[in-house]
Amino acid sequence: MSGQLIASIADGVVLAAILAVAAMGFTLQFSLTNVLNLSFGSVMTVGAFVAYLIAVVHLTPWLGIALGGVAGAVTTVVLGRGVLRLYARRRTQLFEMMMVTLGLSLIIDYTVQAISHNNIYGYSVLQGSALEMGPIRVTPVQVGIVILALVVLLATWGALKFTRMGKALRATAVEPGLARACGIPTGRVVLVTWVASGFLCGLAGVVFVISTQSVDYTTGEGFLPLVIAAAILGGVGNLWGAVGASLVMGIVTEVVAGLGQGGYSTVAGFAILVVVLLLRPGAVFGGSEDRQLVL
Amino acid sequence: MQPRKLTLGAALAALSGLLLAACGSTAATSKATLNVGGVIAITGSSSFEGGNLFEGVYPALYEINQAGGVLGHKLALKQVDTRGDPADALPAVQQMLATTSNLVMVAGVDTSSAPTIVPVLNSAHIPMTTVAGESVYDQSPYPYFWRLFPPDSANGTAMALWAKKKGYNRVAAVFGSDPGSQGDLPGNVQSLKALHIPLVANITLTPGQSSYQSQVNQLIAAHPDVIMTEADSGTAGTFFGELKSLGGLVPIIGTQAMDTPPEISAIQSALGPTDFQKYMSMVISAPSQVTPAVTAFNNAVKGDASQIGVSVSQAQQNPFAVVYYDGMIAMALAMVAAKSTDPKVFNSYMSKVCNPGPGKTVVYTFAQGVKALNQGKQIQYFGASGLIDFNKYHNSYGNQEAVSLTSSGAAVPLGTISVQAIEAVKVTGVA
Amino acid sequence: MSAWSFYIGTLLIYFAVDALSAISLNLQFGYAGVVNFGYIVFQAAGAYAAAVVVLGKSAGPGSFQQYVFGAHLPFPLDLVVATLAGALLSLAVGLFSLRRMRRDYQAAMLLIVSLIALQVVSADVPLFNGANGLTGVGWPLGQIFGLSAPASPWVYAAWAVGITIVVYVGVVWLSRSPWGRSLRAMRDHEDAASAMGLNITALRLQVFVIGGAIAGLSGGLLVEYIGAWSPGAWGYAETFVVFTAIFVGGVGNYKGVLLGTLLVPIIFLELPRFLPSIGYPGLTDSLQWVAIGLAWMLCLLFRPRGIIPERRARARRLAATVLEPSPIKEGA
Amino acid sequence: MGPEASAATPPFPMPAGSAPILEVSEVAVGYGGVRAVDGVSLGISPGEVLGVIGPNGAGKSSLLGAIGGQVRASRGRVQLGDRDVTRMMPHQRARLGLMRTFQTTSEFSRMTVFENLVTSAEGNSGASLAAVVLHPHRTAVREREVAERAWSVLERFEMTHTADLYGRELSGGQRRLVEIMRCLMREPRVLLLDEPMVGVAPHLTGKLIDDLRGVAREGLGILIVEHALEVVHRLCDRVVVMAFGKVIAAGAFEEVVKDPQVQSAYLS
Repeated sequence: MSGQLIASIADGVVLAAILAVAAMGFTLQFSLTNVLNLSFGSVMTVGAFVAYLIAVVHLTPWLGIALGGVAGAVTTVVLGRGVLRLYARRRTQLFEMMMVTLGLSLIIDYTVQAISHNNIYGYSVLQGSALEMGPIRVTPVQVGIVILALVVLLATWGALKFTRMGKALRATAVEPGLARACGIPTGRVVLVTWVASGFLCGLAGVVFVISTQSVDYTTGEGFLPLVIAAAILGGVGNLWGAVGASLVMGIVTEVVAGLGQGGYSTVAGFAILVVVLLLRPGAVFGGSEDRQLVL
Repeated sequence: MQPRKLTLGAALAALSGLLLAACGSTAATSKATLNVGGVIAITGSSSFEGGNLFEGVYPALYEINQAGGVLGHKLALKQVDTRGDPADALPAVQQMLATTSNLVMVAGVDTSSAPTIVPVLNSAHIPMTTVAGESVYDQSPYPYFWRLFPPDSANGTAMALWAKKKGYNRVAAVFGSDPGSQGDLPGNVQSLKALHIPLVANITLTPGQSSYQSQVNQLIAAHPDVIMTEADSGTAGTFFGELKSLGGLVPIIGTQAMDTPPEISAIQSALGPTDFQKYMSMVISAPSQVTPAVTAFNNAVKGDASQIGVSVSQAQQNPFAVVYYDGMIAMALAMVAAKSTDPKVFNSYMSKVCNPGPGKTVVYTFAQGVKALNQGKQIQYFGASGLIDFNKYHNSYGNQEAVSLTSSGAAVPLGTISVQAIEAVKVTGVA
Repeated sequence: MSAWSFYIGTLLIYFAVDALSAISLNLQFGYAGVVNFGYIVFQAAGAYAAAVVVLGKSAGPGSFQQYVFGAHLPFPLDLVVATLAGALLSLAVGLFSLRRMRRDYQAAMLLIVSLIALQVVSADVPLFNGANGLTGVGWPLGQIFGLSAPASPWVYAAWAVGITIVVYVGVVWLSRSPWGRSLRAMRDHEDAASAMGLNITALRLQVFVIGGAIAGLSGGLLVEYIGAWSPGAWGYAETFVVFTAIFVGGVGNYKGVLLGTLLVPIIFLELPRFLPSIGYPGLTDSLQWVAIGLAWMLCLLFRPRGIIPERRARARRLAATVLEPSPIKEGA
Repeated sequence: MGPEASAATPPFPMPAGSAPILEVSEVAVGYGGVRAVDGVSLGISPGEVLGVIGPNGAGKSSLLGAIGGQVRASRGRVQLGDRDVTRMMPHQRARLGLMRTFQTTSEFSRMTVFENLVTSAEGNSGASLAAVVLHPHRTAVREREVAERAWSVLERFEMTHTADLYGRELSGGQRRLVEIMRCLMREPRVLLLDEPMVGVAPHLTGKLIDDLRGVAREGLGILIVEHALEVVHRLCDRVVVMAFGKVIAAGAFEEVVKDPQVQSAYLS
């Protein structure tokens, strides 16, 4: 039985890696703009479909991964700069902005549905035979996903910590007014954030479908609640927190699935969020209502 | 208050549009087109059911219209989307009943909506040919209900019998939690019990998960020698892809529903063509020997390839499509035999034109049937799916067969499970 | 025309059910500012509850359908149970999701609740028969008179509309009462409302539970008419249709909300059935959702308050009973 | 940490002769590692106006939050009259007569001024669903009384012409006034004002100061956080100076502004 447990934990780490890539992108976006972006999942879907199309024309899947990320970045910038700004100019409040992103996600999802004829497309790339280590059985691509997540984590962390733009971003996230007053070009900071988080979003979409081996219009939307939960659980804007929360949620999900309760596995992941919320609301929901929109 | 007036105006305009559309469609002329309602899930999680229907009904309509139609009337399909949800299906069907002139029959009614919709159609005197698998219709009280298809439980039993015949004795059941997939499970599980075949794992897959790795590992740990399965194509693709990557492939027996184009392409893509042929088999309604009916069906699919969303060979392979095709042809022949397009008249002719009997002329195509009827003969339509013999509950189904598919999509018959053997397995009260 | 009569009767019943949803959401969102993105779950709870207490005892595993709490309750206990189910579930969900937190977090929480509930019910067959759902639900009130719901849509419509009118009157009265005023204060500025002596937690929970009770009732009404209920009927997107109806009609104005209900879930969603189908099967449906999304976005951009906006509550009415002559009259 | 912090706090001279209506002792507020308020003690007597001044980030608003209940005090005690309110919710404190305004204007923007006032009144039956449903007659009577009071408050501040305007239709100064009027709907014992002069037109400042003095004379204690020093000078009986979460000086305005510690805090 403990072998099963170890195997489930390993599976959880793989799931957590996918989740972490998305949660990092989400938390980055959220901490700066304060918009709880419900169209994040739809952008993941867009990235995944781009990667699928690359596979259809028989180009290397690596290109698909890169272009999926680029597609995510482009879509996010268009949405952020084009649409959300339009609403920001109309003094749409923070909370209404979330409703706007929800509308966007409906539009994107069902446009993708219309274009994809509501079909599910198989996407089997980079699969190889399994490696066996005791009770753990993983495929090379899963190991690759975990490594990718680590690389993304270190790269993002490094960029935030050591580059000028990273510092500017953190300053703007904490105190946008002050940052602007100090001469930080907040507009450019926001743009860079859209690009970076959008890239991570698209990337997460591709990684997700590499794992599921199929893509359809609900791909990202179904995954989004886990992403939001991980980002909130980890503390908004907290990169390491997002990764830690992803690990907890991934492992719990797979352990519950491993116990034969597949239907309840995702539920268990969310249950953690609820429990934390019940026990220590302050720890998770520190922010106040006065946060302002930064676009 | 300008905006308020504007919107009220818009609302009124919309309403009058509604009424106009209704009036327009009730104006009937002689030899008008007869409408067939395709009441099925076209969108939503059961949207594959719509594909199955179109792949069978459009070729049938093509063949009938090519042969001059029914009593001079052309036939057309009106798609009605149930979204696989009775709450959506009810107004959709009532709208169809209200606005469709010359509605002569309905094909379809997906499994989820059937309990709500079948009584509605029955009381509107609209005959329906359906593949809804619920066992409640094994003894259907509805005279306008016709099923040329085994109930889900029979398919589950046939799978168990096939496993016994192959000598498997560690079975794992892997079923999706969607309504379609859950249909076969109880019959399958109970039959295994009745046949004393141990079920070593019973795994339910919730659709839309990022990975089923834990379930795969659980399955491998149970060391089954065969997997029985049905799940929607996305879920099945993910699960079997992971099963293969993790080196856990054993022979797989799929239900009838796994022999449909989206499922086949998903699993083929997940397993690769070689392993697909090696490991995957399905238990389906036994295709008949190549009779003229089969040729006619194949030709009709080819003739109307533009209407169906999949390749010709995929549609020809689809066990659901062929049944929808047969139902349609049989119903059309019933109209010709009754010399009436009034459902109240021709409904009772369904058994008369299909069931075998002394002195009946066997016909394989619509054109043959019309010709024989015009000569005053009694006919028996022998369908592309084989013999049709309705019992008093308007159910007809025959032997089942295990098949595998070559990489080119051709079926390789592996063995037959007779309907007698299926009925001999006592499975009680399953859906 | 009898087919037409059935169809219109059904639409009227759906209108009544949707109107109940919209009224309830408007109380929660338009008045109290609580964004219940999980609304449909509470309707589903009522529907399942009504179904199992009408269906009778479950025949157990392996049978045609299985469920918990099977019973044969007579009218009006079926609808009472449905209403209570919605209210109790709201209470349970409200207790953890309505704590002091940002409104966007709260909305996201409720959306997540909606998705979880759908997954649990779909996967857990012994609960409410899983993804296949429950069928064969009857109409206890109708059975007293020997009527069945689908066969007598107009009788059922009168019944459903009657209930809706009662709820409408009650909710409008509550909304205009001092309590409704407190809700609006909470909506406009939570911290200030609490600093002015309003117990925000209690108000929010009250409005959530009242809304949930109405949702449960509407679910009970719907399931007794269509006779079946399954996870396919309560996808999370259904909530957004009702929200769109409120946005279009007018947030905070009940007449506007009724108009929105007529325009969005009834006319807009039914109209495409009358149009010739375009493209491949299912394209119309996709485009319809895109249109809902667009309507949603445009409403937020151009008419955030809807076609019939919230009414200004003039002081004159209150003042007239207090001061003669009212200073307002002098000013005006 | 505690003892040093309290030792650094200068003893606060209570006005002789009257018991304090509000007593804050050793209150601390922390946000994830940062101490916004670090062991502050002060008291207000009925009829007294106490000013709290200090540079940006000194913890003035957090202190107000801790007294009003919007922010949780990690340590210390807040006493209103003879009641310990430290663990109470904001609305409970309000019902005991502890009213406050906010740094950013907090009028109910989609309600009329009249409604703004009525909602905040003592005995507003809308605060209780049970009262509204079970006692409609009593509710109607209360509503009438409350409306009467609202009119008298509006008249007192010469704001009756705005009764039917939405909160969001008011000028900045009017919004401030609405907030103060709202507080007075309850006959407060203590009034906490967070920068009430921001956005108020200069020619109205004098009137507002007079009004507030008039309110104080009726026997309630006012604690006011304000940046404009001349306002503090004219309005406050005593002044507390905060920096880095601590009280660094207290006393009459003229005295504290001369304090070198205060001057260096403002200059830094």
